[in-house]
Amino acid sequence: MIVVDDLHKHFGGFHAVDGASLSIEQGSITGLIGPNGAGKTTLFNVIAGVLKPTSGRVYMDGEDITGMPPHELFHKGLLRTFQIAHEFASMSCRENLMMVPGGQSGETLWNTWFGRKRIADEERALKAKADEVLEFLTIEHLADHKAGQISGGQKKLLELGRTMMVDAKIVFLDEVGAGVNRTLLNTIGDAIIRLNKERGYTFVVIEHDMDFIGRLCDPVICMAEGHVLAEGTLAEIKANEQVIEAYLGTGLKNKAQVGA
Amino acid sequence: DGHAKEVKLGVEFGFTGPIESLTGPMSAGAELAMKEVTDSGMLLDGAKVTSIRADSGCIDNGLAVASAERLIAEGVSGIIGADCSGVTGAVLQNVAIPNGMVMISPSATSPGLTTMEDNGLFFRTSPSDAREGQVMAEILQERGVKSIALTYTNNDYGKGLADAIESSFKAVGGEVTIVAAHEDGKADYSAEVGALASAGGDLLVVAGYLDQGGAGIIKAALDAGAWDQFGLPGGMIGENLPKTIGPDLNGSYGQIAGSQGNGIETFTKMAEAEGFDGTSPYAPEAYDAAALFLMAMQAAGSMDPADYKDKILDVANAPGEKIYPGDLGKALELIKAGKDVDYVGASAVELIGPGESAGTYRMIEIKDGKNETIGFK
Amino acid sequence: MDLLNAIVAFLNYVFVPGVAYGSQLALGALGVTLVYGILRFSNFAHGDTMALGAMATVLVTWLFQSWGLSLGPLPTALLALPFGIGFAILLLLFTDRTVYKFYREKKAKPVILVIVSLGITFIYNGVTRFIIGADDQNFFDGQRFIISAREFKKATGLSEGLSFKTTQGITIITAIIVVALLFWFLNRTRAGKSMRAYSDNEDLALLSGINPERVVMITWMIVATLATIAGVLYGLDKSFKPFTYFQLLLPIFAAAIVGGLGNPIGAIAGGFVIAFSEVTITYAWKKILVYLMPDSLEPSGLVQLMSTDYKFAVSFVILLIVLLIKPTGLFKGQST
Amino acid sequence: MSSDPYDDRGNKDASITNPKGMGSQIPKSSGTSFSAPGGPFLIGDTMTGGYGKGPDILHDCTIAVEQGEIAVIVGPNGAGKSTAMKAVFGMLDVRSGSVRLDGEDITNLSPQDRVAKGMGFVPQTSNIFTSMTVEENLEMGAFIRRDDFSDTMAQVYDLFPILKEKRKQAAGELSGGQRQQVAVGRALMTQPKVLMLDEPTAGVSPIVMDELFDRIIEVARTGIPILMVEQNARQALEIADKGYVLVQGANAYSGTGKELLADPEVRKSFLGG
Amino acid sequence: MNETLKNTMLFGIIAVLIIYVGFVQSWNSALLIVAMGLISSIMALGVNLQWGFAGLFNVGVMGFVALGGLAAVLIGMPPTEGAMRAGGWNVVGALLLGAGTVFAAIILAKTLAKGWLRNLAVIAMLVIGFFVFRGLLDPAVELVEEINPAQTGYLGGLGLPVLLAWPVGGLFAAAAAWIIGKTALGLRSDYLAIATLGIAEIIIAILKNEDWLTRGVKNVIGVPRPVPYEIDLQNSATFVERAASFGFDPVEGSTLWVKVLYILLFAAVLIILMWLSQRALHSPWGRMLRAIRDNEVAAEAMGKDVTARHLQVFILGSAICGIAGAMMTTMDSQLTPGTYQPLRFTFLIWVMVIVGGSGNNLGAVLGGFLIWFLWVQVEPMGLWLMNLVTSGMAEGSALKAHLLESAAHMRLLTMGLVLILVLRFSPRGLIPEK
Ligand SMILES: Nc1ncnc2c1ncn2[C@@H]1O[C@H](COP(=O)(O)OP(=O)(O)OP(=O)(O)O)[C@@H](O)[C@H]1O
Ligand SMILES: Nc1ncnc2c1ncn2[C@@H]1O[C@H](COP(=O)(O)OP(=O)(O)OP(=O)(O)O)[C@@H](O)[C@H]1O
Ligand SMILES: CC(C)C[C@H](N)C(=O)O
Ligand SMILES: [Mg+2]
Ligand SMILES: [Mg+2]
Repeated sequence: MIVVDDLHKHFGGFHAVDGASLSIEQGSITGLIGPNGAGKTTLFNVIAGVLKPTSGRVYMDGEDITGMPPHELFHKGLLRTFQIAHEFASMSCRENLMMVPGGQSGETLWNTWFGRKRIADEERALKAKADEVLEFLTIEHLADHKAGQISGGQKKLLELGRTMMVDAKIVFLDEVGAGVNRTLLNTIGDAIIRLNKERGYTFVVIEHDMDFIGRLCDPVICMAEGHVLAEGTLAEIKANEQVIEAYLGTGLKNKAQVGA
Repeated sequence: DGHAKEVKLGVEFGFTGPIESLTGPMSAGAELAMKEVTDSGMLLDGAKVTSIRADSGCIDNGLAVASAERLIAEGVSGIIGADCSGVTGAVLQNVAIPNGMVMISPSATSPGLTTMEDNGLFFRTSPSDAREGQVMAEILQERGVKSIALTYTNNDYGKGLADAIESSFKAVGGEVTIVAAHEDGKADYSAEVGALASAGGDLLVVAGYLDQGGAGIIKAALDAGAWDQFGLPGGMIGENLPKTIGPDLNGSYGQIAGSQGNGIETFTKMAEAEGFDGTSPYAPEAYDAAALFLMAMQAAGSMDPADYKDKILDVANAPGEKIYPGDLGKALELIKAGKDVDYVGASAVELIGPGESAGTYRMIEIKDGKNETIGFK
Repeated sequence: MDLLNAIVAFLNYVFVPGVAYGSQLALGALGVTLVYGILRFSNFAHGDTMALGAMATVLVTWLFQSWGLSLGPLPTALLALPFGIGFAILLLLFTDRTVYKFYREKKAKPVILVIVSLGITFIYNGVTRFIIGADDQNFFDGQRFIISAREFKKATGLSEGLSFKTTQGITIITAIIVVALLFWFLNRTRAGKSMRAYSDNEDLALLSGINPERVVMITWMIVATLATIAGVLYGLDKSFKPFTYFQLLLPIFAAAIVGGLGNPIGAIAGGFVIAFSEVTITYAWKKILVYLMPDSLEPSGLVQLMSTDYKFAVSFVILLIVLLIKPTGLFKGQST
Repeated sequence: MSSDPYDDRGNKDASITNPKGMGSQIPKSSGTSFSAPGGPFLIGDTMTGGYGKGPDILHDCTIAVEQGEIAVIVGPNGAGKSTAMKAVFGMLDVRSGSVRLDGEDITNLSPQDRVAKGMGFVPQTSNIFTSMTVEENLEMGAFIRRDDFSDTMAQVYDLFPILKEKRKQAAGELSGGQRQQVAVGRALMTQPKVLMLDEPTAGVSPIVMDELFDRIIEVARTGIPILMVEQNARQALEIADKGYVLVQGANAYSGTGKELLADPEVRKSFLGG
Repeated sequence: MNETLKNTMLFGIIAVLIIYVGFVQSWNSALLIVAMGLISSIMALGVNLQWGFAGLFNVGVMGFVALGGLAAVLIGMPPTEGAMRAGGWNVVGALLLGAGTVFAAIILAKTLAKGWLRNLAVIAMLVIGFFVFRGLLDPAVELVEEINPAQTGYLGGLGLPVLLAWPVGGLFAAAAAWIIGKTALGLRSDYLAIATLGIAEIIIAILKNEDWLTRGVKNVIGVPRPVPYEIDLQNSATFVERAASFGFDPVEGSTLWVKVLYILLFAAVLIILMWLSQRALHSPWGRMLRAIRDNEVAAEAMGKDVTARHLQVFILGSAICGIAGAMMTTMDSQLTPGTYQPLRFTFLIWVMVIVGGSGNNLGAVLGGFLIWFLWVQVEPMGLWLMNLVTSGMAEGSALKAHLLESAAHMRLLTMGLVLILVLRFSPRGLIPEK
């Protein structure tokens, strides 16, 4: 579905993405892991059109989408969330969701003046949908709260909620789990699986929580220093020496002493 | 107090804005004439003249019109002003004409105002710039100047004057190497001087304001050693220029609207006694504007603009006894006695055609850091 | 010989004025950029702060002159400068106490502070005119030229003169010293670093034990110093006139923006870009070309890219082009 | 409409007004501290309070940590964990209750005075100086120290080698996890008497997380009490001497780390089973 | 206090102030304040749309206003006799050629492959085009400017009803905004500030220096009116009679009536614009704008074409300023390019928006009225203040004279004080965004 071909992204002299090639299967939930600074977020940003690659190409369903602006990619069904939450701070949580669907007739000026009826109907439907998503995320009580004034984790939820407002084809999740309560994260995981199964979304998930990755993802891609280090099932990855050394580590050294 | 009635005159000048430093002496000039008249006790059986100031902003039409409306509301019998030609036109069209109010501007010199439809309500004690251009060209020619560079302040005054100088000077066979505008109140004039110097010329004529860009241009030109003599039209004649520039200015020359005889000297002395600078540009004209109002009222025996507007030309022009600054009381007495007066005033007032000054000019040369009058035209 | 004449003409009409004007703008832009960078708003009152600081200096200068104090060839105003600076510091601290502090504590939106500073501008404006009037004031004394055009011509025998004014010399030297000091202060001292930290992340600065009020105070003191120096130098070079300080604001802001608002190096570079673009684009190159070209090729016109009417407009176009080529501003500002 | 009329800064334009706006914390003018002997080393005692004039978010919430201990706060999102931390640090009005440090009541002190008293804090968000280099960030951490801090800096670099590599880079250009390392490094530079961390491991890779926890243990063993909020709750509770579960601004469970880990209710509701 | 009540009260206060002016000064003054207040409100509405709702920083309001003024001249003034024949057609031709050159250069830049060859071709195209343009334009301009320079010396206008100039002024401003937007929007926002500031200066420079178009600094006087002239009314027997029946003398009656007519026209425009923008803003379109303002990156990722929306809003807001500019020139009956100053036409409008409450249209309108009222009425206030201060002093004392002399400067000072006080007690503006 997505094919990334020898992608490079340089910041000045620094090669954040350095020849990454990978492909994402339709209908999969692909995990993307790798040490801090491996270039995962940068790779996302390039695919999603926020950054222009230095070289290399990105294809979606065979079409070359390299450098296409994000809003066009959105309409092609490519959605993403942000590692650092990008809520619309002065809008209520519900509005944060309601603004997402594209092609709302109320978004053309002419209709806002002379097409009130149609807009009202659409808005009702949108509102119902938004409330449904909020409830799913267990933050329905925040519907009328300004999004700028909810907790860090709640912002993450909202971020995920936005992808649920439309029928996406592929969703890139950048560390939805960081800062989210584990119990809730499990619920999110269930939701992702359900979206994947029932609606056929394809997911690419960046996450540092191996349990979460393990529950959802197959296959898993591990990046390091801007390129793909290893690829396979989580079990294979976990057994990979290089991955252990660069990323997973071998657990706490001091654990024993403290407990005592 | 002992005055039978009160005559209110509006004084609408740009107390804030780009010519704020000129308007102090201008309004003082106008108020000097009012005071003189009040003190004489001769106007309309001892009327007291009071001035009401209002800000024109010089370049803010909206403000100027609002201020003028306020003056009307205060019940003025005439408006001295406005100062800059732009706002003058706005006030005239939008306030004076609709309300049938007379305006005498001491300083709006744009030729465009000459032909403006004014219902006989607009006068000015300064000549149109077209006239000064001719005079300056003659002076330059007499001095044997073959070529000039010309810079003007970028407003209707500067532009009109520059046009007039350029065409008149060319008509007498001179060469104008460059005509370039400068904006007032800018931080730096090296660019303008660079361009002017590159074009060259015997003399640099600066059609600007002495405490605005004009002075800046001269300073920059002197600093760069580009010229050491300058041609100075009326806007550049004033005490302040030699004072700020210093001895380097000696030898530069020019002209300003002004009368032969003792009008201006008397006025300057009177101003000094009052504590303001009578040589400041348009201060004499402002005095004259106020004087004209009051004499016309006396002549009409009424302070209603509709009555006295036709008298203004009468009192300003011959025949009659010549009236100079300080003589206002005498003049009012003469008028009351039914005699004719010919107001000369501080700026040699002679109103022609559409009610503007015909323009006599004083030739000035700067010697030892002073403006010396060296003749008349 | 012709080549020398051409060089001298270039230096005299383009280079020296450009450098001097550029230094003046740079000093002004530094003040604007500091307030923007650390206190986070565009300070419209900067022009009038310059005017007030300069005004105080002028008054003290007159006092000194009446006492017969002088610095020989240098202007007496330099002696009075510290007093002007002191006055400006007091003024700004007072303004901060009575006005800005309130909004800062309330975490007001930056744009509110911008408009408030416009209010302050009006007030300063009135105060300056109230005290010293709206007219030109001359307070320069001492020797006017380091090299005057006439002497230069006599000494060298060239037909072009080169003049270099004392004030230009002082301006350039002061600008260099001030800028060097400022950089040393911001990048090397504890107080300077705490200012940068505060400007970056106020909350975190608090958590590092930085006292915000102290940072604000130091900032205003530096800004007052810069403003007074810039105002006095400008006044010495041209003349002191309240209205022009307000007019200076536009080129100063342009300089600060093109250099990258919030970045001190940018402010300096921006000042020179503005100054030189104003001077060079509208310069009539005829004079120089006449020297350089053989007679037969002598230009007939003025060889002026644009008439001086468009001087300011042109310098804005230059700015735009600079920004289009270098999207971060000449130096990366804070605003990215 | 929000409670505070000054807080909205929706307009993100950067040309004439700085987009970052000002900070969000309102430093209170400092009052005095007085001695209040006894009790744990640091305690936020029955705190009640909220943001600005808004509703109470904390309800009689108590969190405390003893010398040499690690205390961990867990709880669902929006429970008020960060708020509790801020309240302890004086960045928020505590309407009732008190904060005591080492036998002193510091409820009325401003945050910077608390720093001077030896408290160090890593907030959950915007916890680095983005425009300053990594090294300058660490220096700012040591701002209140007058002694030579190069040793401490070397230790931080040992702990997070990547930071040494990126020493001269602006911290804002680092990846999410790298920023987190800078933030913790900055707090360590203070050599605080007590260290408060709000989700220090959010977004860091497993290997770094392990290192971080190791380091935290080490720090605690030198006698510095550590109070932290964690969503990687199981790992955190494993090393914790004391654990608090906060729900809707109130203490729901507390006990030793082991106890909480063993409590099936806690596991199910807050630790993800 | 409930919000509607508070807003009604605020507007009520303004009304009372204006009525007070009516009683104490004159109804002409009061109506003039209303008329200019309406125009100011419309400008503030435009800026508010850009800044309050989309976070676009436009500091070139002055330029758009001036373009509106230009429209009033080009539409309303009669054509200058013989100007078209003398050089007008050549001027038009030159302008078309100039536009064509730029267009061709853009096409060239788009079609040719990247590289120095392309740059060279584009530059050559532009340079040659520029010289041909100047070669054609300059002599034609000279011919036009020679026609009776003291009175005309320019092409004149189309002689159409001047009301038509209002929408056309909007179009002019929109066109300029489109050019700025195309180059500067969507890049860093500093660009927009500098670009708008710059374009405004350039527009004014053109108005001031291109005499063939606007008579430059010589001003165009006597732009026709959409309402009758007072003089004609005074001479019309029916009007005088009607006025007398209401107890007005002809002069007062006519001046008031003309202002009332203007006010009705302006109010109609304001109401229409208000209705359009309120509707638009309280709809998904407005929600989209707010989202963009809050976080452009996220809005882009949520499929909103940020650049296109920015361009749209920027053009709309600027067009509104252009309409207001045309209205103002119509009421002044003259175009005086020298009067366009950033302080008055850009920053004063900003003050209106911020004091009124950015992000709220009602606030913008309120701000427009209030600030304009202050702008023209603080002068008497300043004088009054000074009189009060000096009332205790000895007659003729130097200090007293100095203080009274400085009264004019009190205008700005008082303005500043009021500004700071309003913002102190209502920092998000008088009617804040909801
Ligand atoms: N704008 C930038 N300028 C310079 N360097 C950058 C920039 N953005 C990212 N980098 C560098 O690129 C590298 C990759 O960053 P990226 O954010 O993609 O990492 P990541 O894999 O997402 O890490 P994490 O798991 O910590 O989020 C990092 O070393 C970072 O310092
Ligand atoms: N600046 C603020 N102004 C007003 N309310 C706020 C603010 N920040 C947070 N809140 C509210 O306070 C409550 C607690 O927020 P807090 O940030 O303390 O949660 P948390 O426990 O840290 O959650 P998380 O694990 O998601 O970080 C939330 O419901 C949130 O809506
Ligand atoms: C007072 C002067 C500056 C006015 C000028 N003569 C004008 O017509 O605009
Ligand atoms: Mg990342
Ligand atoms: Mg939190």
